[in-house]
Amino acid sequence: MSSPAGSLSVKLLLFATYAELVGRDQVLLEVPSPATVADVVRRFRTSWPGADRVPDRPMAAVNRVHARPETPVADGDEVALLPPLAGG
Amino acid sequence: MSSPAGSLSVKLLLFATYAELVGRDQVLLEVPSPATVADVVRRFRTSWPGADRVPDRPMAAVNRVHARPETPVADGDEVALLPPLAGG
Amino acid sequence: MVHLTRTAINVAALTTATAGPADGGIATFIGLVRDHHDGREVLRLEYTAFEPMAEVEAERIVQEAEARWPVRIGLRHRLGTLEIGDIAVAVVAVSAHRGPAFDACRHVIEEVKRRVPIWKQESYADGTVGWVDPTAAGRGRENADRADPAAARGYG
Amino acid sequence: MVHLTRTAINVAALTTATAGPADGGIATFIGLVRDHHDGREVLRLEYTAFEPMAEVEAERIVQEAEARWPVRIGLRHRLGTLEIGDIAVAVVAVSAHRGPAFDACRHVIEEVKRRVPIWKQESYADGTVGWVDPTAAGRGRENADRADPAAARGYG
Repeated sequence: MSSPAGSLSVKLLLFATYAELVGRDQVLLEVPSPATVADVVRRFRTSWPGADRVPDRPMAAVNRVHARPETPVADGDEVALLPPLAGG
Repeated sequence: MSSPAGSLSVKLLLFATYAELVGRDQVLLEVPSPATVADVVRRFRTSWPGADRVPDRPMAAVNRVHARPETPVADGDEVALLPPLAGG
Repeated sequence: MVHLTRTAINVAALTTATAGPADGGIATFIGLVRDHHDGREVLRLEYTAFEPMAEVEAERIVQEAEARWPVRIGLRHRLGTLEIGDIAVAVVAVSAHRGPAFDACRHVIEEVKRRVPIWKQESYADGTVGWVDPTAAGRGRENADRADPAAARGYG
Repeated sequence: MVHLTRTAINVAALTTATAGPADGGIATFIGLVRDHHDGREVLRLEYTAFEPMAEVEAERIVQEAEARWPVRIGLRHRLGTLEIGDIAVAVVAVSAHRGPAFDACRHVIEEVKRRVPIWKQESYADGTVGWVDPTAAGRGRENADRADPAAARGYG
């Protein structure tokens, strides 16, 4: 995946309530580099209709590992926003 | 069950190792009244061959309820001496 | 006999008989016959009990747990000859939530071991047999609170 | 899929596959679909997951428990549509002794709830549906430590 100089591209995965809020289960986002999970969330919440109803600090995973808002994101990463878990 | 004046009669039940030590699973004992579990045990340990190898403070039950050495015993009671429990 | 049985324990049937549609959590403990004990190879074992007292004491334990937690308890202990891998005891605790189910299940098996008059004779690979004493030296930690059930229950 | 399944969970088979002749204690937790939730009548529910991550996270939890306690763990979580009384999740912890079996079993189910990305949509008797949020107001006590799995594992 190639991105414009100074930016990086991530695939954002959405589940359950978050997917319903924006009517889709994944979006591609470009964010200025360097970026963290918090930067990706901020970009998402301000650029997609309905996404402002996603919390500003949602549970998240980067490349299928639990992450925190300050976790760095690299070009091509898969970022998942996880609504409150309800397994078990 | 009738006993001589000033004494009481109890049925002593023996299990597992304790039954093996004396070669039987029950004995009838007469002890002076009033008496406790400790009195019954003392009488048993000094009056039956092999019974001195039963501990002097074994786990015990009176009428199928766990008891302590100082628990009183009445005429006709069933006193059980319980080797270390190994259920479960 | 209710809580004691001379036939194989069916945990699935015990669970079904204990749980209902309002129950969200089932905690179960199953005790199996192990192939070793204190370093010796065990071939089989024999459980005996002071049966009338064991049955009553088991029911007391069940009722105490059901009074203390919002649970229903299923309890079975096997008597007679058991082979390696056989189920010796099963405790099922069902509840709306997992916390009380776990707490009650663990409490019940600890109390069964501490209070129900059952004894175990093991047959070893060398041809000898032996009565198991969980309070004997070297086994004190796991079974320390087996001691003095009368004191713990306030008898005397 | 190993720890996730779209077919009925067979606890007996999971137990048999996990236990061996050296094991004396099996602690099991079974989560069932309840007929009520926060006072509403539930007819059925649907579990969905971020499947590749859920599978990996479940395996991490199993391996962590097996490293921390002398146990072997069996874990299954169901996905798809479940009816009342169906088994949603099963954790089996087998060990030579009961203490580690209980401790590991309880730890694993808590970690599954806290870390494995699975979501639950309930269908109610009034015809509505709703996503379950265990962290919502009024449900904080039982699920307080679902919060922030990344922090607890030291990510970041």
